[in-house]
Amino acid sequence: MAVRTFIEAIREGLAEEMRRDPAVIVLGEDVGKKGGVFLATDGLWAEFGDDRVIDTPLTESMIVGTSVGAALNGLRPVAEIQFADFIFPAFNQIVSEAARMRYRTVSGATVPMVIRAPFGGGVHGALYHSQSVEAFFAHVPGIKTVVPSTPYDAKGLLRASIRDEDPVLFLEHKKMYRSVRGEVPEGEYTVPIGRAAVRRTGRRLTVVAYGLMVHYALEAAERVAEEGIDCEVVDLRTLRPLDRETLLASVRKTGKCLVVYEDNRFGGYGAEIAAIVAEEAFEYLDGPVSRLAGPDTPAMPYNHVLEEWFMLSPAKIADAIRRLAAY
Amino acid sequence: MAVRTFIEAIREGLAEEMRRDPAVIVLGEDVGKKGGVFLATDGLWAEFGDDRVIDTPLTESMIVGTSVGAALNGLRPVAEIQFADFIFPAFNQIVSEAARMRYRTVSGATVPMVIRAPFGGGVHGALYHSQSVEAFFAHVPGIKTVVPSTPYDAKGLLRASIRDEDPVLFLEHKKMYRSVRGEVPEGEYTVPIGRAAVRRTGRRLTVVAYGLMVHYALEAAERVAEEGIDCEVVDLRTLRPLDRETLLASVRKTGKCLVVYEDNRFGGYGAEIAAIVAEEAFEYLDGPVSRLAGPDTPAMPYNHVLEEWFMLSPAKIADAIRRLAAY
Amino acid sequence: MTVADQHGSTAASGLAAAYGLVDADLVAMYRTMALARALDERMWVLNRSGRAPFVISGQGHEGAQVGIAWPLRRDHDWVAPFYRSIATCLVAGMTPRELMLAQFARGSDPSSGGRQMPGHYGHAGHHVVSVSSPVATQILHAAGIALAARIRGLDQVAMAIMGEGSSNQGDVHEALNFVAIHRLPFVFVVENNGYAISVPAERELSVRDVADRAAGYGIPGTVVDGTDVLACYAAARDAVDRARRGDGPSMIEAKVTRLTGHSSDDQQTKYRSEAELAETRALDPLPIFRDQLRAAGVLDEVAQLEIDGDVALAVEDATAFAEAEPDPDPATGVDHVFADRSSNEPPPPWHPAPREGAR
Amino acid sequence: MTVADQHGSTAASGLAAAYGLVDADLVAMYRTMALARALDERMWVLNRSGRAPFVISGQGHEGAQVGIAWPLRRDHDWVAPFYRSIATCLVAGMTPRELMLAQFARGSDPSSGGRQMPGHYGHAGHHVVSVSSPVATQILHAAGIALAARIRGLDQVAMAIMGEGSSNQGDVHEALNFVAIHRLPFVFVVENNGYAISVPAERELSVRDVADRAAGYGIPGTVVDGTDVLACYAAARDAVDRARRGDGPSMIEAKVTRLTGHSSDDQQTKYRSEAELAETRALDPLPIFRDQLRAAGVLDEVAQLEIDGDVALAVEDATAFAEAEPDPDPATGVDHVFADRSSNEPPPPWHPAPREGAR
Ligand SMILES: Cc1ncc(C[n+]2csc(CCOP(=O)(O)OP(=O)(O)O)c2C)c(N)n1
Ligand SMILES: Cc1ncc(C[n+]2csc(CCOP(=O)(O)OP(=O)(O)O)c2C)c(N)n1
Ligand SMILES: [Mg+2]
Ligand SMILES: [Mg+2]
Repeated sequence: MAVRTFIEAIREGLAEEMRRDPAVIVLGEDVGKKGGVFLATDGLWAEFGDDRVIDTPLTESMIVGTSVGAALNGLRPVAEIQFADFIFPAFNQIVSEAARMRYRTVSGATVPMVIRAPFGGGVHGALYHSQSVEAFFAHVPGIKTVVPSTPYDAKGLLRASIRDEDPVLFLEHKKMYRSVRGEVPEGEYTVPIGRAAVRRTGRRLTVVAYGLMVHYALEAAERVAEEGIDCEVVDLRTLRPLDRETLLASVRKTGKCLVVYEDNRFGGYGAEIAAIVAEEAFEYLDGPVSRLAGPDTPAMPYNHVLEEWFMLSPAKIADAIRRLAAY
Repeated sequence: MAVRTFIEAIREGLAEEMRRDPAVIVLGEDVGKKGGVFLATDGLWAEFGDDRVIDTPLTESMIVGTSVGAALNGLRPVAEIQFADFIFPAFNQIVSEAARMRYRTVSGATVPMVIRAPFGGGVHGALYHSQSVEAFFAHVPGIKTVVPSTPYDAKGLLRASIRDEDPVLFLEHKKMYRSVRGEVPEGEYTVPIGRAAVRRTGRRLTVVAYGLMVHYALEAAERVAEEGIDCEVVDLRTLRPLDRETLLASVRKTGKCLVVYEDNRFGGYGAEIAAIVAEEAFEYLDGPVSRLAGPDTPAMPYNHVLEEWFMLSPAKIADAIRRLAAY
Repeated sequence: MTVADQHGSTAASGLAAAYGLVDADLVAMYRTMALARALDERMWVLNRSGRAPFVISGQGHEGAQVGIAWPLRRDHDWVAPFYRSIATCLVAGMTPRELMLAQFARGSDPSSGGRQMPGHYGHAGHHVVSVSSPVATQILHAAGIALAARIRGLDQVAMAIMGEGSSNQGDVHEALNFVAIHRLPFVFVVENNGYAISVPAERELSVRDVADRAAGYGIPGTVVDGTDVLACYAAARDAVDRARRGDGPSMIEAKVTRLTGHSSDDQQTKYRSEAELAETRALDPLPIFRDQLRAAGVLDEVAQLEIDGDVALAVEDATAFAEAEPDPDPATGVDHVFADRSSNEPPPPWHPAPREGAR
Repeated sequence: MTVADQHGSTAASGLAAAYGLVDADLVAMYRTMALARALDERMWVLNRSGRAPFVISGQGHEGAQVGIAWPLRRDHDWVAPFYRSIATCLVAGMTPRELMLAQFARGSDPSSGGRQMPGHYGHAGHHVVSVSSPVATQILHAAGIALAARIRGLDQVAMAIMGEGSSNQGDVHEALNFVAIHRLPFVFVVENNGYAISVPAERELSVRDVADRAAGYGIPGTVVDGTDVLACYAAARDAVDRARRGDGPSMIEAKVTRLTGHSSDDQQTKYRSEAELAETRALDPLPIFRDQLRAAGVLDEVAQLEIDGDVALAVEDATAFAEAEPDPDPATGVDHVFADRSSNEPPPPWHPAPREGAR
């Protein structure tokens, strides 16, 4: 199998889906000649031309709103929001329109479309190029939220998202684009939406994570393993629909659960995970469902000292694991 | 003490603050001559004139964005969003701008402003005049979220919100406007932001709620009291900053916690409450932290049968109490 | 398409001929307006008698709506209307029964299965984009539809319609900029009735004519009198033809009058004087168009009575039919969130368990 | 205010007199442009040598920025700039040290205490609205500032500035409609450099001149050549005067050139040809203005060398000063969320405990 970076896997997934299905188009700011500010769409414009790779004006509500319309009229748009931080001008089109079209037409009208957005911090992106936005969208019925953590999953889940009959928000942690590599098979494959993966098996404690935090959690798990703490690491992969079975099976086995997320702690996505575990695995718990997350301040300062203070790290996760394991 | 409806208390609170402080202005769609679609601002235009009661164009981003600017230049704007469902076009101005101005200027620039918005269902409002939006905003550092449940609190908390140095989202459950009455003292008083209220004391189980659900929870508590189930009902009043002490003291006492909210269950505000209780009151729990909330479908259909299916009710809450009490 | 194409009746008065139509077209247009009005009036009666909690209506807008929608190719072109677009939806092919099913929010309502408020029509087969409440969003849907038409090589035109108040929303700016850059087959229609609920145009709109904004996007903009049905038709025909030819988008602003309160929840006497309301009634497009057709000899007493009778029957039928239809089954509340029901979150424990096989 | 007002030096060449200025004004304008450029160039050097992870710059925009900001009353009028507004911020009163503190993201950075990316300036005392990254939002802040000025009876003018790409955002439409309805003391400035990152104007903007959109709001719009500093000045003076007189808002579009990549993360050769980049360099406003002043006898060799020397010293001083300042204390990370720190959520357990009394 070929080894690919995270972003290469995404680029290949896009290109292959565009080759397979002429209904797939890509649109967004700078996705054409420049190939995207992270080069996720590099080469697509040269291969597919102006009609299918559209450099849009700098207007996010338009990017999403026209994608809704294009999907209504037979296309499968893959919209890029340049940074997840800039998705908010499109909030109304996503939440009120894309996510509700099927429900409000009793499936008469549907919008198969994908919104890709780089999110997350640790790249000197400061307050507006670092945010985690998943909590806002995973709360909304009618849109799926996918957060891959490996090149294999990125490609397979992107394919599944493009083929899905409903809108999908596809969040890519930008710090992983070039730093994470992995094997990606040659042929066509998909990774089903809505299935978590157990990345590491263990009996003492379950760490639940997604995106970059999966890697940090695995690193932390290695560290504490040397101290005899045997962790299981669950990579959610899809935040909605959630794979409750895998999540709950793991916690019921280990009896302890640490939810790790980079976003602000209060009201973040991990709160839902913690709440589900607390309610549905109550009898199996032998320690409090714990959360380790970003501080409740706007994410995240530019200055590297403050950025480090904000960001989670394998060391911080290892500390939290030790504390919970010792409970 | 005078008895007032919920909306009368709000109207009086606005008028009195405007009399007290010439920096307070009101702006929004139809807030002038018409007095607001719910008449929350009725009479203000006649008393304070065009300059301080501004009928704006039908543009929510503008309403919030100009409020941010007006606050930067010495006013204390109270913006009305006609229905909370229409706050999404202003999402970027609220989340990226109002809530971050202080942080990104190390308190050099601040935006004391209030956004009032009627929310919630049970009024034949259908998908776009019924939504609960608190989860989106309570997650955001830098803005406070207040949800009063009584006329007394509505007036006192509105006063406190207008006087607050930071942006406040003030959510008013529209079903309560005319159906809820209560005593409101004559003189000037405020209710501090960030303090929950125990509305009913009990030892067997804690029900946590806010807004209309407080009333439904109290009604449910009465019903089950006849069956010998003695509930405590905590009214959060402020969703952020959260009064953890009152919340946790109650659950530590009763050992059981039911969180009730009208919004969609998945990723709703109650998830954070459940997560906090599960983590910080773990040793006191003798039943799973339970949540009773709206189904995970777009809120909420117009047809009365589907609306009833969606909405919580005292009966549904009483059922959930019984189940948890029996645990 | 003209009625002549459909029915072969080719008599054309001078009036019809001046617009490239036949008399039967004019009569059909009138009938559609009369039908929209009669349905609309019935909805208010239902509301006042407690059988319908909410009404929002197109009274006063019907002339512009019928004239402007008429040049669209039914089931081929697309229209993204708004909550006053009752006559537009009739032109697009929706039936009185379908509109009344929405009013009664029945399970068989094709617009939304009773999920949306009345007035929020939609019909996939007729290419009527589902109306949502947040205003102006539909302009971007229509823009995307036009984009897809271009990319897929279909010769469809997409039309978006809204009020002048809504045209101030940011989405309108973003949409017009985009369709103009790509010269998409797109028509933007503003039904300017001088109010956004209670706010008069001078407080919600910085120019007298929304059409003046077209130049800022490099596209043509036209103002038409919404009581002049055939002027509306001509303006729309030109815009639709231009779009279909590949000459790009344009804007039409029709000056209309809102004959009712904003909705059944609104008391317009609070912000509109008696004198103003009286003037308003003189701008009702229905009698104006009727008188025009009578004067041109297109419509005579007999034909008019026949139409009135037909319309009354259609309203009766639609009302009786829709009222008798069942409410939606609560077990279907969880459907239509995702294509695959297994993607739904499991319902909270208090839910009535959905019945096996229920959809 | 003119330099003459400040320093009493009243010599006025024909050039200065034609604009109602004195020579010292022109020299001060030139000095500000040169200073902005030199600071900007230094930031790139810092970036290329690994001492600053990110730079975004105003090179090519300085002529328009200085000319347009010049008529504002410092510390009284307001300006809501964007990330290229380095020269604007200097005119508004920010110092080279302050700008460099932002570049190095030091704790004492007055713009944001090191929290924001470089280029995101702000200064409450000088009435410079904090720049945020989501583009175009500032136009509404400036509109609200103008509204407050009107309500409070202050004779302030509010100016909002952004690129042409950003001017397509919905917020711009909503803001212009609002300020025009209320005839607020407001000036909208677009620095049109023909690109939004890599996207050329013809793909992001449906008209050649953004100023053509002004008419759609019923306000005046002017296009100026951004290499003609004094034309920029004159246009802005007229707009500011008009606003202050109570005659309402207006729009100025300055055609400028982006001399650098979009930012230090951008490789512009990927989408701009060598030929185009060469043309671009001929539109650098700095030598053009310098030559104009030399030709008019306002600036001689000696004065120019003196300015160059001053500027170099100022850049040295600012860089050395800012680089030596400490990073922010991590204990302050939780500050400035709310006025009252007790309103903050308690930090997660892994946080370093904030030191007692730390702010
Ligand atoms: C985004 C949004 N904000 C507010 C509303 C509430 N609202 C419904 S209709 C309306 C006025 C619309 O005025 P206009 O566009 O002129 O259309 P008209 O009703 O006059 O035909 C308002 C404010 C809404 N539906 N959507
Ligand atoms: C809402 C939003 N979307 C996207 C971006 C990313 N972005 C930053 S600058 C820029 C281009 C701006 O172009 P223009 O307004 O013409 O200004 P210029 O940089 O050319 O001076 C983009 C797309 C952003 N900052 N904000
Ligand atoms: Mg109107
Ligand atoms: Mg530009």
